[in-house]
Amino acid sequence: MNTTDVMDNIDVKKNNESLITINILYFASLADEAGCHEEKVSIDSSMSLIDLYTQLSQTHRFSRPQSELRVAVNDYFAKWTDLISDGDNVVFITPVAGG
Amino acid sequence: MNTTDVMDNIDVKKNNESLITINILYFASLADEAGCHEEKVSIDSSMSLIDLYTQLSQTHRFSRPQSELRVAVNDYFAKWTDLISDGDNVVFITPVAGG
Amino acid sequence: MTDNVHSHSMTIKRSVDEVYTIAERDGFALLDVAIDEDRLKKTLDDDSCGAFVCFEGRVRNHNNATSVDRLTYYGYEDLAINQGRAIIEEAKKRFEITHAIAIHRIGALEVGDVAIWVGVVSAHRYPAFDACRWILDTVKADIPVWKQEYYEDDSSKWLSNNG
Amino acid sequence: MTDNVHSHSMTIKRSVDEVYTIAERDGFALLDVAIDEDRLKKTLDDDSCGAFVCFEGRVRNHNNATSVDRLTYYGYEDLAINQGRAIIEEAKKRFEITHAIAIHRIGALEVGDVAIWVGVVSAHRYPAFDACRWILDTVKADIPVWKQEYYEDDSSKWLSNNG
Repeated sequence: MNTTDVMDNIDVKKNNESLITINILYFASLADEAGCHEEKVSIDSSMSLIDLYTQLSQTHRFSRPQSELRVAVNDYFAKWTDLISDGDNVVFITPVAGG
Repeated sequence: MNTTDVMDNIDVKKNNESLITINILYFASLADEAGCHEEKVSIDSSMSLIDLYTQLSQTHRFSRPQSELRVAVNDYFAKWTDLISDGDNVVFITPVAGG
Repeated sequence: MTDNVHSHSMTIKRSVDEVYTIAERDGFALLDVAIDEDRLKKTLDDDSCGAFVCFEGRVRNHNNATSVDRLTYYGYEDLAINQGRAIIEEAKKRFEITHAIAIHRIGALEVGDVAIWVGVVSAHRYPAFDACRWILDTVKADIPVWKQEYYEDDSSKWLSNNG
Repeated sequence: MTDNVHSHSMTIKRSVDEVYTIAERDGFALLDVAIDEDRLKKTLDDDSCGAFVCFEGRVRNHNNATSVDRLTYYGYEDLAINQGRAIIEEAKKRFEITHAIAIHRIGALEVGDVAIWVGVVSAHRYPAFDACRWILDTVKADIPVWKQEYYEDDSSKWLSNNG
């Protein structure tokens, strides 16, 4: 498993009580661009999924805009407005190509 | 093979030169009603397929009116207006039930 | 007597190998033994085709509310083959498909037995679905096959697809 | 490095037997070896069903005008299973069908290999056709599976079903 920690790149509050740690999985072109399949990041618990993707995009230079993606939390598709909780698994889903 | 000859029941002209002999195959309920799978009949060469079915209906008391049937000549579906030739195989097709 | 007048139409004149040869060449045949779906499917293998759609019509244990024990299909083999060839030719004109094969079984069938098999291959998926359904509908409408259902009380009746 | 970041999504965590158990129960699973169509078909046997429709999506030797050598499917297994369960549930609400099963294969596939299999049984034929097509379309739109095509010159690219 190729796990990296990009916490340093995330703009987090200094108050540790609002920090949560989540797990991100990458698939397909996002995995290519991130150079890893999985990473743990610490973020402020109030951060939205859209802001999370924006931040990670800056870190990894993702070429896909957020508008082209879907997001999954804990192995179910989620809304971009859903809240993130400590320990969540978050996955950004680029356009699929099954069948 | 249960072959019967109903020629006696067919209203034929006395002039033998216009007589042709054809072969009739029966399937499904027509075979039940005719009591046979196949019969040879001699008819006037000018007889139409509709008249032929009408005649055979009287002989065998077929319950299906001609309007509910299709007709095949020599193993291809035919039009009711097609002419009959000596040696033809004629089959009246009750509504099918495949599949 | 019923057996006698129908016995010709419960079996085919051709050998099983001839049936599969005709099915491969013309796309349609009648068969009087169990349909070998794998054999038909292999016939349709084509590296240019991304889509394979098949339909199997099986004998149900009921028809409307009536319990069905078994049924017998009867066929007019030579007309069926000629008409089947025309149906498959027409399907290839109507739909963007590479190949299609259909076989109808005749004779005495039990519940669960496959009475008809239709398989279609094409580059893309929608033509395969459309052609498979169209072939099935057209076979049911036009192929000279008749069906007699037998019920638990030993009674039977002739069925028809269009009333 | 490419192999490394994708290796997790080229294989599944579950055993083959677990996959077929999940497929039978929930109607959808991912698999990383050849799909056993006969096993899936047997799972769908039902004496009340007169219609069986199946779709097989096979790797074509071309995509548009480009010659395809092989391709690799990658999947997000746990989301795929959850979303697949929801798709099959929805199909059973929308269509008059008895049961449906779909399996998507992931990993490296050759031309001719089956990437996806969808099977549906129902009492009558049209719901089976409609549901099979709907499940296939919905799986293609919603199941987290990605595809990379490899061409003769060893180049490759990520594909997408919706542009």
